[in-house]
Amino acid sequence: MARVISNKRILKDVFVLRAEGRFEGEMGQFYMVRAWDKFPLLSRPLSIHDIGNDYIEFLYRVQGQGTSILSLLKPSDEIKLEGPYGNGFPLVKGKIALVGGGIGIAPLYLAAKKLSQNEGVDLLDIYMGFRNEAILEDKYKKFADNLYININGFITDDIDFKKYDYIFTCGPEIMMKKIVDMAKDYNTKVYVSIEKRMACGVGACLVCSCKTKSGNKRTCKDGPVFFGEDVIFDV
Amino acid sequence: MARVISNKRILKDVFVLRAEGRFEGEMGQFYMVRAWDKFPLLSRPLSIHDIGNDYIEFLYRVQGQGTSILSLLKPSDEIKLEGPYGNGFPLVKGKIALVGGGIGIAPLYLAAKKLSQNEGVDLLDIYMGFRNEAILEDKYKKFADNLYININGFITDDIDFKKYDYIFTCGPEIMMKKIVDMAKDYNTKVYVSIEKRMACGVGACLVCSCKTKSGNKRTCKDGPVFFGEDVIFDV
Amino acid sequence: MMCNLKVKFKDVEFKNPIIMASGTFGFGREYSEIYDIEKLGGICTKGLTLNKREGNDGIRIWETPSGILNSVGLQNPGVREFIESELDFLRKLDLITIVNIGGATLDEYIEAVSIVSNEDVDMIELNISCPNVKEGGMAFGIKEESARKIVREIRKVTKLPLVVKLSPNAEDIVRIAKVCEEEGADGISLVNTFNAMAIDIRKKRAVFKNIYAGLSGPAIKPIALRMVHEVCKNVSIPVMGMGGITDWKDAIEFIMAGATCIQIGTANFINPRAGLEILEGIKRFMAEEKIESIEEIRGIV
Amino acid sequence: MMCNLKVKFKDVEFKNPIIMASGTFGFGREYSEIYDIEKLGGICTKGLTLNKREGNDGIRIWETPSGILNSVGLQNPGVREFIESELDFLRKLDLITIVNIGGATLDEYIEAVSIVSNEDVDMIELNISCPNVKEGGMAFGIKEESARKIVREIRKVTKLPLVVKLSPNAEDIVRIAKVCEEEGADGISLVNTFNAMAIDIRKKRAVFKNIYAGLSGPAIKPIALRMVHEVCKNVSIPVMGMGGITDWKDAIEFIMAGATCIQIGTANFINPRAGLEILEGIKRFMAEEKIESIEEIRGIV
Ligand SMILES: Cc1cc2nc3c(=O)[nH]c(=O)nc-3n(C[C@H](O)[C@H](O)[C@H](O)COP(=O)(O)OP(=O)(O)OC[C@H]3O[C@@H](n4cnc5c(N)ncnc54)[C@H](O)[C@@H]3O)c2cc1C
Ligand SMILES: Cc1cc2nc3c(=O)[nH]c(=O)nc-3n(C[C@H](O)[C@H](O)[C@H](O)COP(=O)(O)OP(=O)(O)OC[C@H]3O[C@@H](n4cnc5c(N)ncnc54)[C@H](O)[C@@H]3O)c2cc1C
Ligand SMILES: Cc1cc2nc3c(=O)[nH]c(=O)nc-3n(C[C@H](O)[C@H](O)[C@H](O)COP(=O)(O)O)c2cc1C
Ligand SMILES: Cc1cc2nc3c(=O)[nH]c(=O)nc-3n(C[C@H](O)[C@H](O)[C@H](O)COP(=O)(O)O)c2cc1C
Ligand code: FES
Ligand code: FES
Repeated sequence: MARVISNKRILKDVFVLRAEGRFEGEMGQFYMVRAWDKFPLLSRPLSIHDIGNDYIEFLYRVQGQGTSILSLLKPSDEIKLEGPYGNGFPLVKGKIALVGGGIGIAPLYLAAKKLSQNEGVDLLDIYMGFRNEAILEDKYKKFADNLYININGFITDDIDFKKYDYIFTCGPEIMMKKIVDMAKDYNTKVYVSIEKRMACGVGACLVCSCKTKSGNKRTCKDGPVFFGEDVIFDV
Repeated sequence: MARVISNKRILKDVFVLRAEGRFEGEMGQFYMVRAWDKFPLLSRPLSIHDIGNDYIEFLYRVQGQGTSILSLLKPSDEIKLEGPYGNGFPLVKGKIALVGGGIGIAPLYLAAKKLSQNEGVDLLDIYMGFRNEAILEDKYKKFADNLYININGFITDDIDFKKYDYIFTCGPEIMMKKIVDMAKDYNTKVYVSIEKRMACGVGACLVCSCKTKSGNKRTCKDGPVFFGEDVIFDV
Repeated sequence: MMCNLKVKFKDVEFKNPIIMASGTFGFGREYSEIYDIEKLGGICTKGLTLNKREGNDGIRIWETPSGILNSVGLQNPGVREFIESELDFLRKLDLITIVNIGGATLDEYIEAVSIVSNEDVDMIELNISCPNVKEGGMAFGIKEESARKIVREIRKVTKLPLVVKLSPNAEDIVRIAKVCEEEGADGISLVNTFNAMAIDIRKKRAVFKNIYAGLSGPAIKPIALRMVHEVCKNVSIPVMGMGGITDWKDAIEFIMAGATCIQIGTANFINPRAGLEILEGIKRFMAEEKIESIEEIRGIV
Repeated sequence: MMCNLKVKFKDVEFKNPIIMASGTFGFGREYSEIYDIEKLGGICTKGLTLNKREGNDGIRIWETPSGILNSVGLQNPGVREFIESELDFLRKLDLITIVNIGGATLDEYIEAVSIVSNEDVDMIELNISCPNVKEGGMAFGIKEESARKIVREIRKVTKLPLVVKLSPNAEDIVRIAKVCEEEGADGISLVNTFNAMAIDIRKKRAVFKNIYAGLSGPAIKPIALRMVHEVCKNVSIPVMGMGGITDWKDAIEFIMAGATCIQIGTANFINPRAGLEILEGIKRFMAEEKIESIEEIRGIV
């Protein structure tokens, strides 16, 4: 049980929720979140957006029942957080691009923060694609060598693949698939963060299967970060 | 949909909730109350405690799931009220006693208010029995010729039945039954307010049956106020 | 765009497919004080038996997660008193009146249906899923043979459109639906409540005097929807689908599963205007999806 | 007061009656990272088949009011790989290990059970309620005859304590339980998931590739409890009860209905420590009610 410190609306349906406490978690990992008793039944997986000594932050978009309840939370309300779960992004070196589509930018903030602190990272570029409106540009800018924003277009068109050793991406599957496909022509390794419906979140129930070239993997435990070329996308 | 004006805790588990709006309702009638979407499923019946031009008030004790949710409501929160339902107490004249046990005092406040305004009411005494601690004495006192409080005993022992033409009572069945039984020796007419689990609240589903000498009656529609001698008590 | 909400259930025309389920809407009077119930498509009456019944003793309702258990036990005034005191009111409304008939023995059913069949009612819903019915210790709606027998006998005594209401506790709901079709039923309605129970752990006894009671509400919706889908795929007569429908999305699911009409029961207790709001929601959905007639989506899944 | 939580299920001693249900707890590893799972009574493994299975395509989980629909489709590594990679871990724990076996054909079941029976496991749970099993197009657990056949054959190939897991979709769950008893099963567990469905109304198709999926969770509890009660009243072998148990009060209800052990499935997804908290709650209740041994309340209703 944690306490909400703040829950700020930054767009009509996008919020940043900060909760109090000393939490663990690496970039790309997630928590199973709930702020209700038994209804709705399942907890909601949310990536760690940011983490500090005495707080954790989630960036989320209101989607349905669960996130609507979250959006109503006020400071000092209680929230239940189980985690951190999942593997997270690898702590790599070299030239890196982070590519987020829509609310998929959520885990990339902690990734940017961590990578920018990592010795041996020579270049850290951030690409963010949005529909209608950009968010949190200033927040992300401070860790980026270059920040590219695309509104209503294809962020994939803006990427100069040959510049990068690694791309970490999170967003619509169609976007991630395109990045994986496009990167094949270069020596760029792509890591994707996959979203699947989850129940246990810990790897026990097998409802979050992601098809990969080496069979079904558990998105919650073996992922959510997968090596892009291994993933057999649904789209 | 109404707005909560205030929701004051007056004992550990007893609250007075005031909602904004112009509501209808007579003494002894009730509303089906909910402050949630579909979970829990049913609305909760609560007697009208007080009603004014631009507000309605409920006095309730936290019992389980539904009343717990009510207890968390804050000013400006939304609450759904369907009603007024039920028959209510008859507007009688003469010498009257109102007898409440525990949270059963809830409907008697509006009753006291209305009866005290009624010409031809010669005597209006109020009896309230509690466990551990009395509540709202001052509030009730202003409409009473005499206010009798009993803590941890039997309020029924305090009543001088021959003084009254009518007794209106609400509280534990065992108490109401006793009053009905004791009043038989006098010329005192007893009206009891019955509590039964309800679903529709309007008289359509027949889950709230109260056994009476003339067959099953719907507590929500034919009651909740019954002529005491007609009721076949469960206890 | 004008959406056409009319549906034809066998030869009966409903102005829209929304029907209030038996036992949750009384005989319409009470809800008519709350809103204009003539906007609905139809009403199923509270289950009627040949003679008046006082119903069950003890607690009759218990809340469960997203559901309710009820044990009303067919409290009703009997068919004659219904005809005397309630039918006129219903007949004057611009609504299809469906009379729900229950009973304890085959003879009782036959007599009750015969009496109702002389009256001006639109349809009979034969409730063969009532927990108080005894036939070799078994409800008529559990086993194929007893279902066949009762539908056959009832078909002989009524010319009114006859809908048979199935129990989700049936051994094989598809088989029973087919048997009803074979015996001349004009339609099927399902599901009635699931046999279920609750225990009062402090009192160390069952909550209900009858021990078991009937579960309804959103909790059962996924099972009810599956049963409606199975039955619709296997019979040619029209189906009224129900079980946990609380909003227009649920209603559309049942229609897409193949239901011609849908019935709303427990949802009335969540929101007395549930029927109206579901109707409005269906209209909105049809407009958004450019669906002109419900026929376009019925049974699409 | 010391409460005695030990239960004997046939000849198997559990230190307490709390067992994690098949398919919701993997092979115990993941939850063992979260809490001390040796406090529990036992674990049922994920359903195993003779050979590795990848499970179903498409969406595998869908939330419903107070329930979930799942369509995992028995994804598992196969019995041999289980014995190779998972059994050692389980065997080292102070927990009763129950191996859940599924299959598509009778031969598959027989071979899988035979292989497991050579290993040091405490119990077999025979899952005859898996939706992917074919026998004349019917799951083994729906009809009495097919249940009888499989239990009879399995009984011949294993000396391990054998619990048969029943489907709530069974035509007559009491009959099937009796048949299992007659054929030598050492116990019964129930219920598995209810056949159910959901429709994506915008996409105008079923949510699941298989169309139907299995409903579990609090929504089904009142029905599951009734079935457990019915079965307990009609067989003499012990019963493991489950279906929607989410807190200690639910657990006590199942015990009062007659269950010797209880299994916790979906509740693990609401709260990963559900098993522990249920155990603590039962202890508290027993102390409050001055119940020294669970035997005092088992089957009291
Ligand atoms: C590993 C992971 C990390 C995520 N991180 C974020 C994040 O940082 N910010 C953010 O806004 N969203 C994130 N999501 C998506 C987020 O989990 C869903 O938007 C959320 O669960 C929707 O819940 P709801 O009750 O509002 O919607 P509903 O549609 O009412 O949910 C119904 C059910 O479907 C599930 N569900 C619905 N949409 C999704 C989805 N896209 N992914 C997974 N499950 C879904 C819900 O969890 C719930 O079980 C993440 C998803 C995963 C798998
Ligand atoms: C006509 C009428 C008027 C009432 N007026 C008041 C009032 O003014 N103040 C007040 O504090 N209480 C009043 N009650 C009792 C109140 O309705 C219950 O305390 C309340 O419903 C409990 O709900 P819960 O969710 O907190 O408890 P839970 O035990 O979680 O409720 C579970 C279910 O049981 C029903 N239930 C539980 N206890 C009762 C009960 N005593 N009577 C009826 N249904 C019950 C609930 O409505 C719900 O459907 C009245 C009851 C009736 C019938
Ligand atoms: C309180 C109550 C009373 C009911 N009485 C009857 C009845 O008399 N006859 C009948 O056929 N069904 C009866 N039912 C069953 C409903 O008509 C309906 O089949 C069932 O509740 C499932 O639908 P729902 O989930 O929308 O409520 C009753 C249900 C409830 C909740
Ligand atoms: C995701 C999931 C997977 C399951 N897998 C199996 C399985 O492999 N074998 C089995 O016998 N039951 C399986 N079940 C059924 C459960 O063991 C249990 O019988 C059912 O969920 C009802 O209990 P509950 O409501 O506590 O979950 C599974 C249930 C779920 C939710
Ligand atoms: S959510 Fe249970 S295995 Fe991934
Ligand atoms: S609550 Fe429905 S008739 Fe009284």
